[in-house]
Amino acid sequence: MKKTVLTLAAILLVPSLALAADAELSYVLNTFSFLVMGVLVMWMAAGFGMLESGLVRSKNVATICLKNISLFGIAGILFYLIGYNLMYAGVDGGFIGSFGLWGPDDAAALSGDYAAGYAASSDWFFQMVFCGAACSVVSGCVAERIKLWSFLAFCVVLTGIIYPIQGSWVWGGGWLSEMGFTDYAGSTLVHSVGGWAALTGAIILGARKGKYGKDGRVNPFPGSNIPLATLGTFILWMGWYGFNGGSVLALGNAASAIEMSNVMVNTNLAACGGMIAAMILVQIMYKKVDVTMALNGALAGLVSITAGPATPSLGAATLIGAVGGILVVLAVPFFDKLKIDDVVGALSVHLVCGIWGTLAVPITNPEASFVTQFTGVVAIGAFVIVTTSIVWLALKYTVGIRVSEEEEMLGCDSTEIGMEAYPDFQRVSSGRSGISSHGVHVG
Amino acid sequence: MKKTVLTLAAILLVPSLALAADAELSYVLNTFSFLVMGVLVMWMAAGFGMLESGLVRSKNVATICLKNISLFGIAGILFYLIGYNLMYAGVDGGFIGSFGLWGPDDAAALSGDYAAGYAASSDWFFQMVFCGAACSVVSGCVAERIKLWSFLAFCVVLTGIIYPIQGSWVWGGGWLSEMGFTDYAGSTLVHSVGGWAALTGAIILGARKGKYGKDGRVNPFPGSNIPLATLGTFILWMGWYGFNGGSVLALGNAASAIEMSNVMVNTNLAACGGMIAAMILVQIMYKKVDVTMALNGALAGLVSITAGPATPSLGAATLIGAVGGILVVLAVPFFDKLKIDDVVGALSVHLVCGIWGTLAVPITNPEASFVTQFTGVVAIGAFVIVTTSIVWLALKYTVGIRVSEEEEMLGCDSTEIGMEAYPDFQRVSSGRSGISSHGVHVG
Amino acid sequence: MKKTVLTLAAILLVPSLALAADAELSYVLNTFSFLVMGVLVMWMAAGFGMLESGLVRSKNVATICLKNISLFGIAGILFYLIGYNLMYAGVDGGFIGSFGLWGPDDAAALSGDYAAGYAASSDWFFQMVFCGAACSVVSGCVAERIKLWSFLAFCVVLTGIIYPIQGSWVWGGGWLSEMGFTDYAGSTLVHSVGGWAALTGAIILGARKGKYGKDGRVNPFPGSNIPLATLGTFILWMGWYGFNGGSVLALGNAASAIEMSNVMVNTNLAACGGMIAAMILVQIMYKKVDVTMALNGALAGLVSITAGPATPSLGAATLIGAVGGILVVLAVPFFDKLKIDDVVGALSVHLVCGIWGTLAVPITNPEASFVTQFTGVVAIGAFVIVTTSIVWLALKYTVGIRVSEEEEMLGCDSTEIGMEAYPDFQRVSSGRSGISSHGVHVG
Amino acid sequence: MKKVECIIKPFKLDDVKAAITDLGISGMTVSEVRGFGRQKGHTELYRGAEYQIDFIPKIKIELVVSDDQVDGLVSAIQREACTGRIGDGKIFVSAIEQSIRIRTGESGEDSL
Amino acid sequence: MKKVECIIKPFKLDDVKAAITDLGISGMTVSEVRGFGRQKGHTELYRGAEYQIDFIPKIKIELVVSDDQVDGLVSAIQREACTGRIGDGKIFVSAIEQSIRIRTGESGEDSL
Amino acid sequence: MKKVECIIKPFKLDDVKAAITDLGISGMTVSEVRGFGRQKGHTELYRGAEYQIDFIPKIKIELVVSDDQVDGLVSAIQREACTGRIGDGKIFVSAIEQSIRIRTGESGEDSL
Ligand SMILES: Nc1ncnc2c1ncn2[C@@H]1O[C@H](COP(=O)(O)OP(=O)(O)O)[C@@H](O)[C@H]1O
Ligand SMILES: Nc1ncnc2c1ncn2[C@@H]1O[C@H](COP(=O)(O)OP(=O)(O)O)[C@@H](O)[C@H]1O
Ligand SMILES: Nc1ncnc2c1ncn2[C@@H]1O[C@H](COP(=O)(O)OP(=O)(O)O)[C@@H](O)[C@H]1O
Repeated sequence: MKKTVLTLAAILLVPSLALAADAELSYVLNTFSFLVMGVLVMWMAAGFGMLESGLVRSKNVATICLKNISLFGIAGILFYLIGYNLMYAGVDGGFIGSFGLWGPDDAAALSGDYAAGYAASSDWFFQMVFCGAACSVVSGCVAERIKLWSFLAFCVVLTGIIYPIQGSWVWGGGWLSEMGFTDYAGSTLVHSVGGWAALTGAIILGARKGKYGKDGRVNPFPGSNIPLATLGTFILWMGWYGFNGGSVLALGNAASAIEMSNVMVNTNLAACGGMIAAMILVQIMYKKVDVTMALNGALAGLVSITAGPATPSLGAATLIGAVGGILVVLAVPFFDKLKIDDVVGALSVHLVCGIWGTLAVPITNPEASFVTQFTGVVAIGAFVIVTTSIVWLALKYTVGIRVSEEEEMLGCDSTEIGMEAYPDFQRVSSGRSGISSHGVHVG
Repeated sequence: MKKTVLTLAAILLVPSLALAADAELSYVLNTFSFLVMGVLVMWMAAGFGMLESGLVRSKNVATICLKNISLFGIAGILFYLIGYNLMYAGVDGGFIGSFGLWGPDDAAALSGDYAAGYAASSDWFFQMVFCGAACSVVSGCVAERIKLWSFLAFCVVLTGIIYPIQGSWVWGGGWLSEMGFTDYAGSTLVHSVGGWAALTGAIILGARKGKYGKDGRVNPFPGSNIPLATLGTFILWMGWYGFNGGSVLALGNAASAIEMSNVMVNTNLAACGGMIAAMILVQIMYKKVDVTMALNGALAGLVSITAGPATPSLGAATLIGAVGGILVVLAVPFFDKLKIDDVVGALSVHLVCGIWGTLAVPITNPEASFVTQFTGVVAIGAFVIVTTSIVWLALKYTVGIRVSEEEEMLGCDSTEIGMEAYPDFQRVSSGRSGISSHGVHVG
Repeated sequence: MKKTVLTLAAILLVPSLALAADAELSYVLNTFSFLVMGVLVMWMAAGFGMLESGLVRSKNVATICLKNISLFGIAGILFYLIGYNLMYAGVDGGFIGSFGLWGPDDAAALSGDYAAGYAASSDWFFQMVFCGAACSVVSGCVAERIKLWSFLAFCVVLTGIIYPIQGSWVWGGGWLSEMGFTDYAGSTLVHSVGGWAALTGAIILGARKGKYGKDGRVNPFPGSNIPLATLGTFILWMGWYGFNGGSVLALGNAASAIEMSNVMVNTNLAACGGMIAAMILVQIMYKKVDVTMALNGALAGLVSITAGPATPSLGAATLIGAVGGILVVLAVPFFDKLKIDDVVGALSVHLVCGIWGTLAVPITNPEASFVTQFTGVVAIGAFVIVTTSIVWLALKYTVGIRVSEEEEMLGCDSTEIGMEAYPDFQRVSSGRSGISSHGVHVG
Repeated sequence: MKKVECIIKPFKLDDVKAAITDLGISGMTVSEVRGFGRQKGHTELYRGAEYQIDFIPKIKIELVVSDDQVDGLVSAIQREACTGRIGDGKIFVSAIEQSIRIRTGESGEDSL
Repeated sequence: MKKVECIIKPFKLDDVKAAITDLGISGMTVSEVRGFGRQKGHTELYRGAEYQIDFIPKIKIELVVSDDQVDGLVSAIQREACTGRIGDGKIFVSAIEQSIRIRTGESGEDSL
Repeated sequence: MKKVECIIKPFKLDDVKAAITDLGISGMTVSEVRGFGRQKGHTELYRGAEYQIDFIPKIKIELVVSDDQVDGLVSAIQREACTGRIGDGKIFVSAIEQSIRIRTGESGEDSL
């Protein structure tokens, strides 16, 4: 990632009056691209928040709102305190960066040397918002039963240490990047990482009370607000243009502008492909189109293309996304079979499609090798599974990670934060099965 | 549209070192403008989704959410498969472009020739998001009674064939543009087209059960979520800056930056004028301010200015919008008189004001002639009325377009997609009249 | 503010071919920055709308939606009719600008002289959206009891006269700026101004019926939709990048791009600091984390950094925000003690933190003096308190500003605008105390 | 006095209300209930799991009337609420010993 | 034992509850209902069509008490819920044959 | 015929419903209510002010059954709804004079 930019900066340095002029404006454009695209990525935090608020039951909505906004605050502070330097400072080929507060240094640029290519803070901003995304993936999966402060404590470690270390291996110029592992905008580095962390969390926490009936039946806990979930998906889709488009890491010359355009078009088509494929499959399998599956399908397409949005043709991008959409429709019931309770489908979307997207890169990118991609997926997966399991278990056996059964029954909103999300509205009580609309499983 | 850019590109090609430098960065800026503004236009799809989710009854909310997000997916894929080339490839003065998948070709720019003016994909992206908007207009008007898959099938034809063909007549450089017809950002090409398609759909579908009482009284079916409708309007307002601002189609020189600024300011003031005018009129007519009319008024102003946002003064723009706001307040009850059931006021906003805006161009733009504008409105109207009627009728007599009376009573959410939008909340049942708050018409 | 840009423009004017080329593209970039950042600031109007919709009771939601969108329309029109010139035209050192409609003049730039630095309309757009923000602050504070049209009338005066006059003192190059008073993006000029206007309004209006029990107890009126309030906060956070980032007022050279990057990073960290500090304090004080306090905390951090986001280090910015977050948690109950009924915490966030932020500037900005900052806060505070009190009282003793007790009981939605925000849902009636969840105060 | 309590299909509310007012009965109290009975709910689908809704939305109307009004009222409700399809609901009649109009304090049949 | 059932204006709930507890009655069950009667609802406006709300939100309170408590309770409710304006609501009294406290299985007046 | 009315904890609904259907009783009507009693609500916090929720969500089930079914039904409900913790609720029994099935017009016990 960095490297790309350095070479780019090199190009910009050809000493010629006109090009010197160029160099400064290129620097400005690179910087502005980081800022604008970074704002779009920040916006994804709201997208996750709305998606999750829409997919949890009304008794847990205020809590999920609080988690989603506070984790973004934690990500910002931690990435400043440790994260950024751990990920980018002096990794050169190794396994970890260095410790220390981060601060911008633009002295060179201010004295007319634009080799850096962009303002330091603009890059920090763009990297920071990515870091937040990984946490957002976790919050949805472990919702409705995890303790607020234990979750936030987990986010501190994830954003401050776990995410940056594995990130250093690739984007920090560490061993995996040396090996040739490529992950354009983070199918693995962001989404799978969030997914693995969510997986260990979901397993260690256990399923929500009543989710899995004794006779192995699955009791659906319908999401309480479908338009919010839809809004969240639209926001994520919008933010993803910045997530992938900004990952060109440059806008200072025609080549990067062209690449950014192709990346954004492919990102969009992958989302289209994922959503339409999911809708068709769910219609065939269940004779009805589950909205939440269509939403997951769009996100699946987006995650799938994220590892390599620059190389595929429009058609290939659509298909890569479509495969993601199909995977998600199959993965959701699969995780339920394993009794791994994923409230919003985060595992199916971010973990499964994150892996798929990373492995799919060689299909359209000759420079990538399947073996290396596979190595990266496994290495990062193993690292995150181990480290996050340690953190979850440490929390479990100290402060505890799960609310009491009664608190879970009453909902985290009134017990954990003492407030209702929708106090003015008559709720339809659910029986123990927790199914808002009192369904009983059939067939 | 294209033509503008080509000339612009020409200007950029004056061969001089500094200007060569210029040319590349102009190319970058033109491209970036398409991308950023395109993202704002994509965001309008979410705006339509929220507006419509807020204005339908709670039993149809999940379905409208699904329609709004899936139609955007369809637009993306169809515009890639056929739409774009049908609209822009080799129309030269004619009535239609050519068939074939679209793919970017930026070889020239990569080899230092920036005559194209912008990256191919950035233009495709910007045109694609416009295409989606036309469908969004339809979905709101025919909501609460149309079959999901029939609606989506209609979207396929609209975005793949009908929209591109009429678009080719003007933006593709076809016969209407030769004639001098001008529609800056699509009052006619996007909004009226959606409006005409919605009109034929609403007529062929018929009104929602119970909407029009025997004694000619109108039974209001209040929208279920006003803040969502307001959010949707804010989103559309925001997106419109990109819709009109991006339609400058360039940002590579001072002239285009100035034009973009004026366009955005005029766009904003037209929205202000439309909303305030609608509020005042509705207060005078009904002694109360109907929020949904204020929202429609803002949108009316936006649609009205869209055909010519570059030429009016700030004052003129405000007035053009204000007229739109007045038209909408009068048009809504008018369509009800005709028993044409428009759930969200799409006809009043997009069709009526789309026509008004197109005809209003000559007022401030000396280059436009009223006769030509009128010709364009009629030609495109006739084309869309005929083609969409054929599609609606074909669907009606094959797969059917309308849900059964019982399904309509229960709501499309549980019958069409088997899910409730707000399962945790106690609904207030409505009587047959469908009026959520059990009102009976007075006066 | 202007002045900054003029000097900048001066720099840009070094007559040299390459730099001339530069000058035009710098002009384009300055303009584009105003437009993009301005769109983000406009988006804050939606943020205020959602935040307030989420924090009022369900019976007043439609009304607050209407107020929030219509005040933005009023701001646009009034800023065009009088505001802009009153704020920026020929203030030079004085206390007020001149009257007259505003219109863009870009003749110079169109003839190749880019001294202006940016397109006139882009600047107008950016200033206009700021003006709307001040009103949004007021609407939340006086919600649930003020008459719709009286509120809108107040907005006319605030956006057309009061805001521009005090604005002219600083950003218009008036006496306070001469004195050296500095307020980068408006902690005082926008937020405190809104806060003072809200304060006089809240006092003159009086508290909502039943808010303060006879025995001095405070009856909470829980907000009706926490996810909407959260969404509103996310939107405001996002918009604030434009609010502060755009206030660099330039993007035409590396120096301004660097400054913009630092400003956005500091803005983000201040929000993080404010939110986390508020969460920790509220947990300590009440043993539970009130979501709405976390949201207010984030906004408090944003308001606090707004007066000087360019000079602090990342750490300093975080702390400045954190102090804001603490102030808010203490200020909310304080205003309740004074029986000043602030529905959404606007006084605590915008007034208190606006003052804090302005006074905090000298801590990191050697050019600012505490005394001058203090003078500015007092001068503007006094001016706004006096003028807004006059307007509120004038309205009170003519058309009246408060709805009748019965209307307040039934809610403004059905009585003021004749519509319910959520008509399909069974509401849980509240007793006279108005507490949706029928709580009685304890402890 | 008697209390006539009926559980009907929601979309029948307006018709039943009209029929009741036609009888000159001036007051009633309505509430949202969910019913379980012979009528089976439709199945819904959520994230790959199907389930059946077994409580169906119904409307409950309560009326307190004088003894002589009961028969007319019962048959009017039965007539209007009937679709002939399963799930039409029930009418139950019970005794009311006393009735007071809060506003005036009137009691007995005058209070209705 | 008797069941005392009252329909009141929602904003009167807290006062009525206070009055009831003052009588030493320890339990009640409240539900949201909509009432139709002499009181006419306000008119609303939606997209150019006006209509009248004829079902007005009310609160229903149900209390089961011993026979000797009825009169005091009824008059307390009547006093507290009364505004003198139309729509104040009704109080109905009926007989309860048996009452059981689920937690303990106690029955009769001990269960209240 | 008798009306058996019970107020239970919401999460007990499914169990109670199962127990009732096991008795071969084919119909019931459920509604959302809020209860006030010995059980105290939890405290909530809003913007610096704490307050207690004193009306607690409960479910009310109404069943009309033939006289001979009452005892079995009451004990089944009591058994299933009981957690032994305060707030489990009540069961009330009262007389129903007449019952009609709207769909068929059948009356008396056949209508149940
Ligand atoms: N024994 C009963 N007690 C109370 N309510 C009942 C009883 N039986 C039926 N109901 C109510 O009547 C409604 C309709 O009854 P159902 O058996 O479904 O159809 P039908 O009355 O046409 O046979 C049920 O949904 C329920 O609300
Ligand atoms: N006959 C009745 N049976 C049941 N409820 C009634 C009856 N009459 C009135 N009510 C209830 O009492 C409420 C108030 O009655 P209304 O006639 O409006 O005013 P008032 O009781 O002051 O004359 C109504 O909204 C309705 O809920
Ligand atoms: N006298 C009463 N009349 C009507 N409902 C009652 C009465 N007493 C209690 N209830 C209902 O029963 C519920 C449980 O009663 P409570 O006193 O809290 O616990 P318990 O029944 O275990 O003593 C209350 O929430 C209320 O809904």
